[in-house]
Amino acid sequence: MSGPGVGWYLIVAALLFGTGALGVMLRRSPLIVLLSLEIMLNAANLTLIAFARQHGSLDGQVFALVVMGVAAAEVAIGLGLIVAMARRRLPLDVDQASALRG
Amino acid sequence: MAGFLVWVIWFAAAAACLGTGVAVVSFANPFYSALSLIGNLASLAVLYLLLSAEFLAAAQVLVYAGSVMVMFLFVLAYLGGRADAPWAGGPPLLRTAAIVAAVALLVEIVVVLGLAWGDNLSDPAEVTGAFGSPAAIGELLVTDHLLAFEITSIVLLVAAVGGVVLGTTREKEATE
Amino acid sequence: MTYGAWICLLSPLAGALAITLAGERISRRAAGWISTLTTFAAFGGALVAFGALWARDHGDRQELSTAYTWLSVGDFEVGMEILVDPLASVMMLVVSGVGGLIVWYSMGYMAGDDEERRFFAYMSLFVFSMLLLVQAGNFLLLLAGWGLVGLASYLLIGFWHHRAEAVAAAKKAFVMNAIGDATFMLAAVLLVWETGTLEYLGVFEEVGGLSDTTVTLVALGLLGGAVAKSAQVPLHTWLPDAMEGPTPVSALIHAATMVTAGVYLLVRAHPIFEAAVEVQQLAAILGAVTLLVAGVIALVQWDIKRVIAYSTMSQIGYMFLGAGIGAYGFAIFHLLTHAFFKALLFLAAGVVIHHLADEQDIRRMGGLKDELPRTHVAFLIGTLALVGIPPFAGFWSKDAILAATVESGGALGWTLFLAGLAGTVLTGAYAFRLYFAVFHGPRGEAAAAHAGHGEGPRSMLVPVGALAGLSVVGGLVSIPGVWHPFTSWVDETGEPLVEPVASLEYLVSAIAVALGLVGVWLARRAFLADRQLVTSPEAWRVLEHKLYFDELYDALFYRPAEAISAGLLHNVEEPVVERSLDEIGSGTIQAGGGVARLQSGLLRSYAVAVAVAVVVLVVVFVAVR
Amino acid sequence: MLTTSLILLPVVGALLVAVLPLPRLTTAGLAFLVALLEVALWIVAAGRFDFDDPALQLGTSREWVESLGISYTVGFYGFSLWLAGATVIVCAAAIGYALWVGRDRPRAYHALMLLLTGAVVATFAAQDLLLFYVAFEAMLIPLYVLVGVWGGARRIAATLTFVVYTMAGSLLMLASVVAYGVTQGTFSLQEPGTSANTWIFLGFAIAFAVKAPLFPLHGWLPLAYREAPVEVAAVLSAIVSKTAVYGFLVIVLPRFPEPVDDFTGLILALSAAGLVYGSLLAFRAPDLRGIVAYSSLAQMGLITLGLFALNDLGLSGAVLQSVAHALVSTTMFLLVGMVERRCGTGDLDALGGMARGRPILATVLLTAGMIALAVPGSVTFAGEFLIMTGVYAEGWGYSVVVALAIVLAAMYTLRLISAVLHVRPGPAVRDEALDLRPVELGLLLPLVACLIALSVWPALVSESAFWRGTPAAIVEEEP
Repeated sequence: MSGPGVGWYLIVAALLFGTGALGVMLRRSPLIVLLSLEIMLNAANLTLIAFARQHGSLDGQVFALVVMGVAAAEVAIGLGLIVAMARRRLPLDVDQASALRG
Repeated sequence: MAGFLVWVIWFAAAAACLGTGVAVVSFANPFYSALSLIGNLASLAVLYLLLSAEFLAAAQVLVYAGSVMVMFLFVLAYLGGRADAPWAGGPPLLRTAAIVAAVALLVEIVVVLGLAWGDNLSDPAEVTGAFGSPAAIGELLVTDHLLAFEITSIVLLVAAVGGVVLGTTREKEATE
Repeated sequence: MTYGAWICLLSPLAGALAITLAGERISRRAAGWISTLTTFAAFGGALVAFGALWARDHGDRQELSTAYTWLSVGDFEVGMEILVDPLASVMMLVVSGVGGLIVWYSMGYMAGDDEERRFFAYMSLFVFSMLLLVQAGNFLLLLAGWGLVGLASYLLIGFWHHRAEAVAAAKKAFVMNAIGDATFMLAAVLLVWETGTLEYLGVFEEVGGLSDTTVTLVALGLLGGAVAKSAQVPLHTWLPDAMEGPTPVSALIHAATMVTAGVYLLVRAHPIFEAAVEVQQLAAILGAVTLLVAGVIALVQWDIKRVIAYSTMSQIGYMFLGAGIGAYGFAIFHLLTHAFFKALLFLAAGVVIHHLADEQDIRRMGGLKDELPRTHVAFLIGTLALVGIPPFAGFWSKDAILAATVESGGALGWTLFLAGLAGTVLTGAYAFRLYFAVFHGPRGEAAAAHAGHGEGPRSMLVPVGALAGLSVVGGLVSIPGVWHPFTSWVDETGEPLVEPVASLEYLVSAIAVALGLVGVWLARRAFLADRQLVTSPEAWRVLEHKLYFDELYDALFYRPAEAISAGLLHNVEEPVVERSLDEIGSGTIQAGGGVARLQSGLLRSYAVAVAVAVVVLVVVFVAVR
Repeated sequence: MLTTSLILLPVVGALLVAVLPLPRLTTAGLAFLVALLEVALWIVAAGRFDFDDPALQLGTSREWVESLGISYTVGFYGFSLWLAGATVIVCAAAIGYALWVGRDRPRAYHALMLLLTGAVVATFAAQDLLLFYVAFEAMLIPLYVLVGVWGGARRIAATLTFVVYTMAGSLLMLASVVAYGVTQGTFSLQEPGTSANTWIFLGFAIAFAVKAPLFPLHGWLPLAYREAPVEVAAVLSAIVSKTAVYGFLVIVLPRFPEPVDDFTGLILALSAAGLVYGSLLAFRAPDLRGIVAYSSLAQMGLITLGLFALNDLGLSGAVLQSVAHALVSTTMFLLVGMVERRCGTGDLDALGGMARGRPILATVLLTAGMIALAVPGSVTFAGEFLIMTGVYAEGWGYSVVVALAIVLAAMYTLRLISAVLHVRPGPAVRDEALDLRPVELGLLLPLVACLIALSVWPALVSESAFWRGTPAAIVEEEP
């Protein structure tokens, strides 16, 4: 394999993951939190694929595919929740959604 | 030469990937964030290609950048121009703790990678052209990973139904 | 033979059940008849058993009949069994015979009471319990009867449950008896471990092999039960109060039968007491003390029934004396005659009380001799028998006991004898004080108010007459030097330790009768001079307070117990146990509050927490690897 | 199979009661019918039971979690059959009383009562530690709700304290169950094996001591017994406390011989203290429920004395006394409820004089009271005598304490009887307050009849409770 070794990809994935995690931890808009989560998932995917390449086994890629599916599901639910919140005229702010009450 | 070209492509893709990632997190307007994420996904797809995961790269672009992000944009459009909640607030130490935790995670990852670097990561396996092809992945999906595949499909179905339920206006609420 | 005994035992129970279950479906009169007839049926059964026993050879007069195993664990078994032997047969006859007469009398006495049916159910229950007590073939069943008579006594003393004094007296009687039951139970526990059985015959066989300590403890436990049940010092204070019950109850339970159960126990368990001589002597001493204490207190009582109650205590003191020195036959003989004349006295007093519409204060009586001539005669017979004037019943039995004390000899024997003689003087004095106050002199207030009411229904007078007859001739079954079928019959169960010769008995009798007459003369003189027997005001006050026993127990036991209870409630239960709970509760809630602050609902802080946890876990995994 | 049916019948009944949309009265009636069927089923079981056979009978065993050695094993020994019998009778009476009183929300109420019945029966039948634990806990859930929802004014406090105490005990027990099962390799109580681990022993012992309750772990008792609906208080004191007895019998005593040996002195001392303490407090309690509650504390102390006498006499006495106390306590609690319904209060000062014109109430209360104070000749007397005799082996002092407690029992029980029945009517007793109605009598009469029958023949229980060789019977000394 020419070009950068798998380690470089992993470093990119780590940085990406950290960025996403910061977004999840710091942002208050649920939408951006969701987007940051996507970044974290993709960072994980990148790791999976990198290791798949390293070991020459496709299992990692299949895993990444499954993660994609789950991510899609999560987005569907997350967006549904956000829409429901907006409908009830609740503030779109995760800090204010702090009580388990309807 | 080819190696150099790969390095260039890799570098460009990685930089785009990280830049758009930071952009996603830092834009005040979710709309811009969402657009940045599309860029992020696209650049990731390039990295996948470099890792000989052609099918996944295609899926990334089609499924993620195509459908999922379109859904995002629809929702954003539906919600209209809401001002985003600000960055900070909440418990005073939260911000510091978050940054410290993220940095610590990064450091740990690097340390762990470093511990394993020399042994395993230097010498990737030889692969054929069929590696990462739809056919190969498809075969694995319906043989070894059939259960994961089926469960994923059920999860997706449930999520779809859940999304519909969440999105539907109940009559009682509608009259309120 | 035993079927007669079983009939004797069960027919009063059947009567009690029938009255209870029938409730208001039967008339009050019917309830009375059921009770009376079942008691007489028991007497019939007792007669059958007695006859069958009589017909047997000497030495073979003992039969155990087991219906089923009442309680058993492993090898330890207690049967539902009755023992028919001479002693038991005598007791059966006394209980069912005298009991029958008294229940019959009650039909007249209680007529018109609100809850007559309940009364008769209780009476039948009592007769059953008493028969169980005397027929039981082992100590546990004896204890069962022992407790059930206590229960019946409680129910009957408190029969007029709207009167606070009656209820208090009933409770007192029950609790004091419960103390006796408890010591009795402890004795039984010891017997189980030491002899492996509770059956009389089995226990008596083993007694010889037991250590002195064990035997003494067992005997003490049994004596505790006997003292409580028979109202002997120091557990005697319940008996005078028990006079709150209806008069037939006093006659049946607190004179003729239940209170003499202690004597029965002393005789029944005589092998144990003989093995623990000190305890047997203690019983005799307690009897002597009681007969003196009760005698002096009786001198100052104003309540007609209380005087008789104290005389009961005193007479049982004589029985304890007799049983304590080993004159078992005489003790039981006195029990028999006492049952006759004391029941007679109570029932005659009942006629007086009934006539005067529940007036019991002798200061308001007087001059009833002409108003109630037949009762007067009956009461006089009873009083003479009580004092021990020949030829009435009490004379034969009491003097026999006194002679036996002399025969037993030693310092103890002579002391007991002197106490008995002193008791004779006292008996003559208080008995005739009562007799004169009620029947002689000018008419009292109450007597005047109720003049011309008649003596009462026949159902009351016939039993009184029958008992009067028995009080006259009842003592003739044992005449020293002539014949003694009764005592020799009882001696088959309990071989006496002392047997005075006839000449000694004659001598003692002469002294006792003379002293009794001295007492009568004292009473007569005081009555004619219109003054009391006790003239010193200080002595009067002490006696009026019954030698301060109640006050003493109140200060020694009741109030400390109450104080301890209250102390535990206010100092342990409330502040420690219940509060500790509050502390635990509020502590939990506070701790929960602390944890809840972490659980703020802030999604982002959760995310941070997850991140931190991941950091920590990775460190841990790396370090562990 | 029969045992399983005994467990499942009330559970299925509970589901039916909860689900079927029946009218109030029919719902309660259905629950009562199920409870009666349960009694009938128990009678069938007792009929099939061979009282001369020391082995586990009517048993069923199924693998549950094979890899962990957990099984569904149920069945009865002599003593557990009697305890189960007391359970079904008491529960039937309690459900009948609830039907008569007409508790609110009958579907939920009766479903919970039936569930409780099933759980208690399951506890008495369980022959696997984990199954025992599950049943033991399942019993608590309905109790929490019953006390917390249908209780008196301070029901929340009562429930809270009850939860705190019992949960603490339960968690200790869970830890012990797991530790014992893992070290032994099986959770089955049918497998032989003992443990010498003091900590595991203590976990069990404390859990049972809380449940019984034993002095000084009885902090939940006064409030729970006062605030619970009377029939729930009856079930609580009558049979829930007896699950602790069962736990001692099948787990603590046979499985931990050495720790039991070490702790016998302490437990006996605490039991004796509790016996006197409960009796003294009952003597001072200002209300009916207080007296009955503290007397239950005293009785549990007495039963534990019997258990830790560690001989045939004491153990059989404890079982006999458990059965007798279950019946007596239920009768007393139901009577208290009936009096409270008539007078609106259980304060002794406000009561009195109820005997006049109410002969049935007076007779039943007197009978039950006399059996409660162990009048000689009654079944409770037989039980106390056996315990007293058994515990003598551990020290004569204990026998003396039991004797003292008999006197105290007479004092507090007579106080209760007199306060209700005697002297003049109290301020809360109105003339209209009726005698016992036929239905109430119908509920009490079977209980009293059982008591009297057992008084006539206590050997029925005492001689069939144990045999040598039964896992629970520890026979050391014989008189």
